[in-house]
Amino acid sequence: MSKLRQHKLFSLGLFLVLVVISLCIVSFFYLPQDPNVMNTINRFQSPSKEFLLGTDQFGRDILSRIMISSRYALFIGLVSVFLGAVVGIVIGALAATANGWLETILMRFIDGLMAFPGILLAMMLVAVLGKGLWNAVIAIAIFMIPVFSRLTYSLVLDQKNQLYVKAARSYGASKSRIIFKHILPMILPRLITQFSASIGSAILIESSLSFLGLGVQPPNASWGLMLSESRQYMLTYAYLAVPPGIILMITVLGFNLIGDAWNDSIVSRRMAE
Amino acid sequence: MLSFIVKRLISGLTVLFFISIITFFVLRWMPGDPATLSLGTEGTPEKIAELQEVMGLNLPWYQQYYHWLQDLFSGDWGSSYVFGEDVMTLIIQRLPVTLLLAAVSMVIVIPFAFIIGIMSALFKERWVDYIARSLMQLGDAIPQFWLALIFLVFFASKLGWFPVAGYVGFDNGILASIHSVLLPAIVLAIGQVGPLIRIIRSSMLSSLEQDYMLMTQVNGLPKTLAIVKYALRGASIAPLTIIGMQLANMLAGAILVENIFALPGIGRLLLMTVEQRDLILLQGMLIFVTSAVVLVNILTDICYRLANPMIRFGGNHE
Amino acid sequence: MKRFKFIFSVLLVSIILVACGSSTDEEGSANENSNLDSTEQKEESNTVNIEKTELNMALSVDPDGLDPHRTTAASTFQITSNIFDTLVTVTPDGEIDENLAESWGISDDGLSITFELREGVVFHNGREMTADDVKYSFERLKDEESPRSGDYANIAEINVIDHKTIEFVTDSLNVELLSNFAYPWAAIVPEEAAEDLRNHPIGTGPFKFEEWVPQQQLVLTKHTEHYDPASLETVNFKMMPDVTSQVSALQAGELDIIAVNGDLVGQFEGNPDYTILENRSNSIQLMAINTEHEALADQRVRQAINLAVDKQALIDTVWWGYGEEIGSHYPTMLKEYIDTNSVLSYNTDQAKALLEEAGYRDGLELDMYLPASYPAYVDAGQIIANELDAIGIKVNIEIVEWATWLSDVYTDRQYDLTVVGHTGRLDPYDLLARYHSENGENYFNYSHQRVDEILTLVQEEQDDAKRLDLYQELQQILAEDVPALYIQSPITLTVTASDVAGYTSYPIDIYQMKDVYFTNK
Amino acid sequence: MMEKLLQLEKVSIDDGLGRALIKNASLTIFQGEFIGIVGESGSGKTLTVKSALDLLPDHLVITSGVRQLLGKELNGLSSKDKRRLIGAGIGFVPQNTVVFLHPMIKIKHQMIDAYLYHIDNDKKQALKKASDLLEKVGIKEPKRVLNAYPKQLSGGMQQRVNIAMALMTDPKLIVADEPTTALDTVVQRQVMELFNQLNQSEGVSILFISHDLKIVKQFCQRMYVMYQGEIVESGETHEIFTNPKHSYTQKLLSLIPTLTNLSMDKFG
Repeated sequence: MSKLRQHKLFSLGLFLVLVVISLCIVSFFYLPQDPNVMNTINRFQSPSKEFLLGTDQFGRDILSRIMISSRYALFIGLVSVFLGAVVGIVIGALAATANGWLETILMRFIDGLMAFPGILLAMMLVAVLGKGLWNAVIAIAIFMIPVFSRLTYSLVLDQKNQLYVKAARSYGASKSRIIFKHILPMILPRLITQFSASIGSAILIESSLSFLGLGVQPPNASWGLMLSESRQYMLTYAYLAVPPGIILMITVLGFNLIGDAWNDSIVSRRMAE
Repeated sequence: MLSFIVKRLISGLTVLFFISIITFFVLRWMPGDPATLSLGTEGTPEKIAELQEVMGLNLPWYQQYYHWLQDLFSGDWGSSYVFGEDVMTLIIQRLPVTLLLAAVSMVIVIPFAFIIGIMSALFKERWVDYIARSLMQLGDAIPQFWLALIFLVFFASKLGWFPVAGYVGFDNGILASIHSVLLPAIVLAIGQVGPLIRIIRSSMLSSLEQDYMLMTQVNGLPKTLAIVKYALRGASIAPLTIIGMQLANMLAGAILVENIFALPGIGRLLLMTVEQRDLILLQGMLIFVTSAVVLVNILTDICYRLANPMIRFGGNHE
Repeated sequence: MKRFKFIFSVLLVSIILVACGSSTDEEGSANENSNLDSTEQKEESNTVNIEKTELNMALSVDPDGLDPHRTTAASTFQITSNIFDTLVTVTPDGEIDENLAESWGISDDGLSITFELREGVVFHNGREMTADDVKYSFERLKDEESPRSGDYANIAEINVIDHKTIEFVTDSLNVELLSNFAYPWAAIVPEEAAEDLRNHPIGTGPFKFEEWVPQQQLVLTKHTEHYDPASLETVNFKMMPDVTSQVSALQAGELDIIAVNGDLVGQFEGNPDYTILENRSNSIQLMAINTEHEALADQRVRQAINLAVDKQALIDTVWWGYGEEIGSHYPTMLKEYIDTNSVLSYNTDQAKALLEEAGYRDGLELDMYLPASYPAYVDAGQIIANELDAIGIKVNIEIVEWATWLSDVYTDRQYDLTVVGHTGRLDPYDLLARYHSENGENYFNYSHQRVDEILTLVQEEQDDAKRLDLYQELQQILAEDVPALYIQSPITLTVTASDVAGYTSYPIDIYQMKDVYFTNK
Repeated sequence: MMEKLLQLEKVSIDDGLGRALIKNASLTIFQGEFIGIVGESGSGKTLTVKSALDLLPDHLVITSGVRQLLGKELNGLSSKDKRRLIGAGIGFVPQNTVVFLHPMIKIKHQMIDAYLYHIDNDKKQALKKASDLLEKVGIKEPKRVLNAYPKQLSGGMQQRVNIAMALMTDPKLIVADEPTTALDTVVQRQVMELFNQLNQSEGVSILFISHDLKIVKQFCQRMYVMYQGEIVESGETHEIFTNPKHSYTQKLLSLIPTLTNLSMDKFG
């Protein structure tokens, strides 16, 4: 029963993510319209055969823009979480195994980063680094560091007290051997889960940044930017806000579901053991 | 306990030290130094140099940092370019709005999350659980700013159930005040409820799986007693640990939500500060906001200890 | 900290530059009372509602303090023009009218001007205003902390003749001298309250300052002892940055007056509950071109850019048609205006030909900077970029914060193209002076010998007709030489509840709430 | 014929994926008996007992067999009745001393809950009984212990509390799942003496699960030997010790000295 449900959720998540990924892949080969070409005569069109999701305030095809945007979303999501995870895991593992002042300094620094309300840290970093794709990636990656280092830190500490590690230590295994051979394989599933779930939140942050004008820059398309542009037409053409909002939600939901289903299966596997 | 509090305070201070370093450098690295920025179109190299000297910008960074810290501790947080008001005054002026928003949002979130989380754990893999988890997933996935826009147009503008924008002060009655922040508070709540349900559900589940629950079964205690007294007690502590995080999240959410609903709170002030490069105010607000988060973390840690005999008396043997 | 306030007010000098066009921004509603969509009949037939005396109006930004001598922000003057009076005032038609001064005389040499002050004027603190206050106020306006000191440096002496008579002596001839006394920053303030005018302004104006909670609201109440008392008892300015909120709040009855964009007019059209006011404005919007750029120094390239843009379509898209196409740096509402739209009209073939002739057959790459706080400029920039792409000019867009725009684009002139707006003044010279090659605000890096000549001549020329000729010649040169792509002179849109009457706009950026009242409808 | 307190007949348990964990286990305890179950870790001792007390984790399935408790067929009872039956009639002393006591509830509340519910809803009475029982299991300051949280007590103390708690409802049968694991030898001895005394003087039956053959030999009248989910041998203790029939039992007995030292494993 539980297995089946996990499986279903996982499949749903996978399906949603695949929808977005295929939108992205297709966009490299085929787009219904040029996403950046303005045609002011066609603006604010309702969905039609020519424009499946209608057109925006400049007469650009919304579907094409959504497809193009998926590239940014996936790219920023994957790359920033990957960078953040690598740095975060290293810091977390270092802090958990190092003793004394290094542990304190690292973890207090992470606590310090964590005290910045998410989007604010990214906003500040973008202000420092300047706008642009890579800067957004770096800003979001830095935002992701604390999550991974805290998780790694607590998992490693947890494992350190497990019997098998104590045993390994009593046999005289080296520190790095314990981490890489014993602890890392044990905590990797949890980290992968976190990775998947973080992609969702990274994409959300990217869209928030773009919504505030700090992420992807016009005339390029991004879901957050499309929402921000739709904002001034909320009363007249509220429809503009629907497609980007929904695709954004689908993407985040997809990654979160995969992460959750994974997590559940890890938990239940552990229970079965 | 006392030594724990002292230790925790020291670690909190270390965190604040790092925050001050991060803040200081991030703001120094911002393009356009404050002097050039302040002079705008009137800036000549001479005027800029003169102003840099006045502002102490030509000193080495550690001296600048030292002076800045000194001012911070003496309570001189500077004053805002934009408002010409003392930074502290501005923060204190804005605080009630955000606090009320956060409080109303918490009042919505906490009971809701507890009820849903517990039900979801008790009826694991049943329809209650499915609904709860779907809600949780949706809450996590819906972009808050999008929800805010849609709620604004639908509930405030089209249906007229809530005021469209602006905050009603306490002098107009507490109910009117709450009503004016209710819709944004709901939006914030929807963003907050996911993590809370998740942690309540999982800590409830883990509590239900603990051996002490077997004990209640062996002792033949009725199920409700076992759940309310034993399982719930075991599950009630874990949610405390994420309160600091929730606060930070809520402040982040407030940046977007307060702007969309035109609430004159901390979040709105923050965005304006970033947009207008009101560096002195931004500095002050960053320190304030992050200190608040750190302080709340310390307090929850202490409460966590007090509330949790498992830790309170732990450590004397293994 | 005082230093900082000063610094910031200096920063705001530049804000006058880009004043309107933002979707959420009411600066630049410096309008003539030429309501295209008139409401006159209504005002005739309705009587003043004496019961309803509290008005709510939306503002999208907070004022930059309320000290009129220490800022250049339009958002401040929109409010302070109700709190402070000036010696003379400007009518909606742009004529100078009496205010604190009941009469004035200019000496034969044109160098000095004497004002006779109104009797019985009192400040909000109850003290009577005298000529000494006027002297103090102008000295304060001229001192080094004042961002306007340069504009008044010409005043050499201020002589109090008796307590109701005052004389200003200037160094050199200024043909538009009187208008300098009508601007809202030439406000008369009491010395005893000067310390904290920023947060607690005290003037002689029709409204007293009551309360200001930044980003929330600013409240004014009626000054009953004013010589021309207001009808309203209370005016609440509500700070709402979001247009959607403003529109919804107006519809919910929470507001009485808002400014809107063209796309939202439809929400109110044909609805008897609202009145739509369309006003031409004393401002223009343009795409500035950095004439020091290698390619852009070539007049043919600039002309090609001009020819490639369909201005009317641009206005229709970005401003929903609410704007008047212009060909030069001049608002349509001013009397010196000449129509230069036909000098270079939309023609992509010609544009391509010119570009080829200039040696850019294989195209050209330019950087365009757009100010983030002004969505309309961002939109316009994107459309222009799209059109330039069609003639082979690739434009890289970067959207920058206002502060960055000021320092990099405006001050350091590190840009190729940028879209921005300029507000007008009462004196055309102020509007055009930036085209002088030596002018500090010449961010086009524009240099044209005849333009420099005209700008020198026009200051001395006392003959109105000759001056007019010079101004028109200048407009013609700019239209042909294209130091900027001139887009439009905007029409501002204001929507009021239909029981609001007496709301008019002025050629300088002020709101006169004392003439506003509610009708019994 | 003495009363059958607990009887399992051919009980088989499956892990939900088709793997058999317990195969055809049969077990009987009569009133007044002190019975041992021995076997190595993972042999299914605890699982067998848990199935008798209806304590199996949700994912495990009882595929066949009959379980009788205090003369009642478990399968025929509602879950509420099962709880009542077990709660009032049987005391359980667990193996892992730390988690079975709720770490966040004071000892006194944990001790008296079952009494209040099954016997008499009189708090004073219940507290007195709790205090008496604590004294009986050798705790010198019952007041202090009652007001303590589990973490404030040593492992030995906690185990005594567990025993006292098991006695709160005056059960006829106490099931003790390796109750002396992780206790030092002195405390171990005291605890075992206590069980013995309960059995001898009050006639409480005891089902004692252990891998410590020495203890089993010393205290139990009858014993069962489990190996890989099956009961491979049962009978009088001295008989099995003198004449083990199954090869596993023989091997087990030959390992007695080493086995007692290995008390670190946490799986039952």
